[in-house]
Amino acid sequence: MPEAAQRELTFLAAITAALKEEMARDAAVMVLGEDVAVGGPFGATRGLAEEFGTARVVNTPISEGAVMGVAVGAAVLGRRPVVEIMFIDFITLAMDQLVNQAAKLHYMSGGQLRVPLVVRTQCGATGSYAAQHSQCLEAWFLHVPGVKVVMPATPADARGLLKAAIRDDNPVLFIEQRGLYWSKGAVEEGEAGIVPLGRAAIRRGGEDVTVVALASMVSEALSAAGQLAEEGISAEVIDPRSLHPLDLETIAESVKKTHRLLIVHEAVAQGGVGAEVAMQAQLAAFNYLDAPVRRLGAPFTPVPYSPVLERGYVPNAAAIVATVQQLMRE
Amino acid sequence: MPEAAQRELTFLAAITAALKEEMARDAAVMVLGEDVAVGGPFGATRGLAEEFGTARVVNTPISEGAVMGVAVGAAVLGRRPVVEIMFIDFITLAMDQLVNQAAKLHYMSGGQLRVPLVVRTQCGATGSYAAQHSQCLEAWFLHVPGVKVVMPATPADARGLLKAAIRDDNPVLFIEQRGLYWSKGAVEEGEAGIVPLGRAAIRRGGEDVTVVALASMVSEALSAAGQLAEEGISAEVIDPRSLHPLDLETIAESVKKTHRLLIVHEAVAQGGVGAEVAMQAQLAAFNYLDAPVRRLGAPFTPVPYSPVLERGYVPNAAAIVATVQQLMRE
Amino acid sequence: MAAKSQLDGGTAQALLETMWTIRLFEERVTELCGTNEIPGLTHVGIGQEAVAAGTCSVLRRDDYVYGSHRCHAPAIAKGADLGRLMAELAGRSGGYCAGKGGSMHIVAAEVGFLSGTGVVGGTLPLAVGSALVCRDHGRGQVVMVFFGDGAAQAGLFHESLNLASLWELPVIFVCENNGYAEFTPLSAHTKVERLASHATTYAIPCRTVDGNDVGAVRQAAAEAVETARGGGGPGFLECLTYRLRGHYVGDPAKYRELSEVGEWKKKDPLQRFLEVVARHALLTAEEVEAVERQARERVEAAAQTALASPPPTIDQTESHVYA
Amino acid sequence: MAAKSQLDGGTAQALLETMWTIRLFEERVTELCGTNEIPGLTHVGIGQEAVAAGTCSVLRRDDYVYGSHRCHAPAIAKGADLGRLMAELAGRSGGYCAGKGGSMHIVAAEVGFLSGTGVVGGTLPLAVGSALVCRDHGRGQVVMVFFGDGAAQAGLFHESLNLASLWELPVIFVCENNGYAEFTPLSAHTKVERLASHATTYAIPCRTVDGNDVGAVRQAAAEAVETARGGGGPGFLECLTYRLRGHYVGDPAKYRELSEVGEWKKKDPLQRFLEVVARHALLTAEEVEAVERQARERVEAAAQTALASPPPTIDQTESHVYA
Ligand SMILES: Cc1ncc(C[n+]2csc(CCOP(=O)(O)OP(=O)(O)O)c2C)c(N)n1
Ligand SMILES: Cc1ncc(C[n+]2csc(CCOP(=O)(O)OP(=O)(O)O)c2C)c(N)n1
Ligand SMILES: [Mg+2]
Ligand SMILES: [Mg+2]
Repeated sequence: MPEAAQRELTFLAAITAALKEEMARDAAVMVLGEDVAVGGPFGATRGLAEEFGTARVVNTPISEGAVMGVAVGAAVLGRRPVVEIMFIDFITLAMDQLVNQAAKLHYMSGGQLRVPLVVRTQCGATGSYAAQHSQCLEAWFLHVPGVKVVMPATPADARGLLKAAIRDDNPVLFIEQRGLYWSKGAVEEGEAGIVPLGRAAIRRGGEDVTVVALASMVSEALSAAGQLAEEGISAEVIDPRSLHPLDLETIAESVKKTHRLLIVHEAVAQGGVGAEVAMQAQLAAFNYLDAPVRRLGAPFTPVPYSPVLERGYVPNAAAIVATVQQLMRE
Repeated sequence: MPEAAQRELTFLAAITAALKEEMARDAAVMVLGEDVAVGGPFGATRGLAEEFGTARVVNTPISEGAVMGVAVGAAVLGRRPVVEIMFIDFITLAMDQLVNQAAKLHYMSGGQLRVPLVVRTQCGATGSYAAQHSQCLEAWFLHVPGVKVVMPATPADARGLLKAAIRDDNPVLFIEQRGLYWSKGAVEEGEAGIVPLGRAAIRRGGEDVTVVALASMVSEALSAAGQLAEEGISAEVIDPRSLHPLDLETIAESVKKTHRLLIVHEAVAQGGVGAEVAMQAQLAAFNYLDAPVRRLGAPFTPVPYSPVLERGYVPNAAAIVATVQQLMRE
Repeated sequence: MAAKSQLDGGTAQALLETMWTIRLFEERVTELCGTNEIPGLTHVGIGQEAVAAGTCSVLRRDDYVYGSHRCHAPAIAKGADLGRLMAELAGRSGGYCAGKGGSMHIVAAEVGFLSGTGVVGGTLPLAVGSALVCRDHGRGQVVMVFFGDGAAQAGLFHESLNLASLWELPVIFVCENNGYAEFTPLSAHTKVERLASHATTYAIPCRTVDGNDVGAVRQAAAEAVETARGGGGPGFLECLTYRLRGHYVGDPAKYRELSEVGEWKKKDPLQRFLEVVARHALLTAEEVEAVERQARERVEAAAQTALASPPPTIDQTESHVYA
Repeated sequence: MAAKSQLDGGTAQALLETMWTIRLFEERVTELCGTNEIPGLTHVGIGQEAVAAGTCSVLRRDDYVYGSHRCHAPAIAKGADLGRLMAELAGRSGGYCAGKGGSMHIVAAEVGFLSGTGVVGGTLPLAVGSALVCRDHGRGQVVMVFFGDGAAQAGLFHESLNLASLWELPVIFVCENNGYAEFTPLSAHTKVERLASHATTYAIPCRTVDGNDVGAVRQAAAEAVETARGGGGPGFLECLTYRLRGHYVGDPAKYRELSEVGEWKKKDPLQRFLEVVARHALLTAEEVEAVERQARERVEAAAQTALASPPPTIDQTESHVYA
């Protein structure tokens, strides 16, 4: 097999590439959202309208609820819509159509209808966008049967998972962390770069503690792992990539080896994905655990505006180091 | 102190009583929702319009989103609105106003505004109401800083917690499980019956295992505990009553005594409250645990319509017994 | 009533068949609710049959229909199999949705009935989305979506009208204005008396018609469908009608004056159409009787099919969550 | 332009003061964004000052105002303290919201500015709810809510109009129709050209006015406010205007023709009002100059106050989550 070609891309460019490739491959794929035909606020959809026309790259009014429903109504007739919700904070306006219609139609129809739908959205507290443009809400959707949830941490996964999501026959919530948009990484080209949903990536091997980190927390965890290594603590860093389906096996295997688990995400800790991963992991590996499962997330507050507060709000490598140190003492 | 008077009331009548009493006590309290002035579909607000007039008991159109916002706009000017969302499934249409506005205004305004708001809604899979009239979604709101979440299991708590919720200066989501509406119980009258948010109730003392059960699962847990007692397994049953704030202390104390924990709720297990309680409890009592924390919830599917499937879908005493037996073997 | 010339005998027979079928089906449903063979929250539209019958009579098989929570009538009018429909209501494995959907979630994909909804207004945007696909198919297909007067105060309604208008989609909004949302009259929900005026705001051609006059409904629908098929964009039909029964099966409906119900009973769409048929001699008395009898037989057969179908088995609970 | 008779010297001076203050404040904000003293997503409304200045000039101190994401102007026009406002934008502890809110979440409760919003359309229902309380207070208070043309396609907008109409509440909807939602023109969002026509559907008295003519805006607002104060129910004002800058500070706004921007520059509301003031000799040249100078001084003082205010301390993060 010839070696797959690689390019250095930003996360954003990887998203654009995935959209372009899938639109070229499958005429059923279409994009809908506010200003998507002019590239959107971050340029993720730049160039698509020029290439595929505005019948397939559809600007929408500010009507998140109905637009989500439009995508569902198109999906049941065979389209593969990729809807953009500009900030995940605004998905609050589309919850009915996503949760009550998209997620349930396959089931409620006894399998007659399918909803191959991707909801692309971005999240995260960065740049002082304040309380209504900064939330991380992925945890809600783990609780919604019928929806899959994906959260890539690298440009390669952004492309690979988005392509997989578009080809999936179910509603997939594809969450991009805004802080990662301009990060760069090698991206494999072609079909080889597709990343199937439900497979975690071990970002760094380790022996003493398992750190499961989501999206932008992966790089924080890696830098924490570097610091911890200097203290002689060997941390294994796992990026689950997809939250539902979740690759529990990889996490549990790691915990059985390290006997300690920390989950890190930017979302507020309470009610977050950390609790769910902890629940599943302690069930799978209880007898191997030498310490309670710990989690690290934002404090239980809305996202503050002031840069000083925002910086303190988002978990970082230092906090991970401190939590792991505590965990090692337990 | 004279003994508090008691009445035997249904859960529904207890709700009505709490609303009446608080409306009589405080002219700022008002009720809004679809058909509330004619009692609503289950009669929870019956008689209120006659007693307090339609300026305080306000029928609304089918506009859940705006009505939630109306309540917020009234609350910031000193009203204490109790909004009824007929089925929690429809709260999906009001998530923006609840999560982005109600929950955050106190914080975003640096404390200038307060939102003393109660959202009453009902939930649960019973009577084959099907996938869009049966969900249990309480877990979402544990993840929303600024909101409190209450889920009573008895008529006494329905009244006592609702009165406390109405007097609280924050948005409180008050979730009633439809299956409990016609259950009866003794209800204390007057101020003594108020139940402060954040205090769990131990419904049955036990030594071998702690069962934390929510809402309608409390009676299932009690009947399971009865059966388990015959096998010589002594189960302590805890009803947290309020999910945020959560009375972790009572739960942790119990686990330290019993060394085993099961959490039961009707909501689908994944991403549910069980995970959060498990997370907090294992952190607080890791060294006391003799077995992994277990949870029991509905399977990860939309709620099926057919009575046969619905019956199988909702966790019950038998499933609790089986899970505890398994837990005791671990 | 539309002039006789609009209706030939064949059309009259088809309309009568549909109306009788819906009426008898829903009466049978009501009985089966009474005996608990049909569980759940069931909304029948007895008294409103002319709306679904009239509108759907101008649709092609490859057109699509969405309903509201009160969706048996449009499903039947679009050609759904009565046995599978009844079996679904009874929560049986032979139901369209294998017993997982129920009364508010009927899907009969084989005949283009794409779904009802438990959320008021919930199918409006779906219809717009499906119409977008129909437009692109270029085969003249249209989408029709039914909703009540209560849905017209929901944000999704307005967003959906705007999108349909903006994108000029082949979707026909059919408002079954029965004057009530649950237990309160339209006047408690909005000051807008003619809901069709919302369509006017969006420059969507609209008509308010006597929804108990099946001929008038059919004619108005025919115009809207013709426009939509020809690429002329959406249409809006407000059908003034009345539900002769409660909001859901079991609702005693005490919130309405008996005199009001009495007035509307006189306007029963089925009786009115029978009179028209007789007056204009569109069908013979024997033909009319045969239509009713056959409808009754088909409904009864459907009930038998439904009750003979086994309930789903527990192992079915977890199938169809993901495709 | 409203007839001279409508405006006396005092009123002209007050309007000019407000407009200059808003303009200079937002220019200073733009500078401070450039030097990163103001972080985040900041929307200025340079070119739209006549809307907030004209409408709010007829409000009482005990009236209430809600803004959109572009909310500095109405906050200033309602009397917010410039220093606390600027400090909030700079994320300082002395800001109205102690640095927790930011540009889109201004609250100045002391003067009745109840909040902006980051969610387009998000404050519309809040305004309706506050108006319900005002109605019951019976003191003739009114609520005014500002929103853009883009918000008029949001479901919350329609639900809010219906509620205000149904309950006859003292709320005035002020649509700042600047022709764009982010990067796309109104025509890409709706076929409804006159957004005021939505109000007509709900029988809400409405006016479309030249939003760059502060006198016209003031006069139309005065009428709506008078009606609302007197118990006559809601009003709707569509103000046709234009933002001379990008959507947010930093947006190069390449999606608009330079010629279009040039045309609107000629209609700059501040310049136009200065001409009116001069033409009708409402103020002397010295008075006019003094207004500008004082506004400049106040804005500069506000900037200094803001920059002198310390940032919040980390221990503040967890306060004000619950009351
Ligand atoms: C979003 C939402 N809110 C409330 C309900 C509860 N509900 C069911 S039917 C109904 C009234 C609907 O009235 P209308 O749209 O006129 O339809 P009709 O029942 O008259 O056919 C209501 C409020 C619901 N199903 N969905
Ligand atoms: C619900 C929602 N959707 C999308 C956005 C992103 N957004 C911010 S401002 C804006 C355009 C708003 O246009 P308009 O209402 O005309 O106000 P203007 O910016 O012109 O003042 C959009 C789409 C948002 N903030 N909220
Ligand atoms: Mg109705
Ligand atoms: Mg605009």
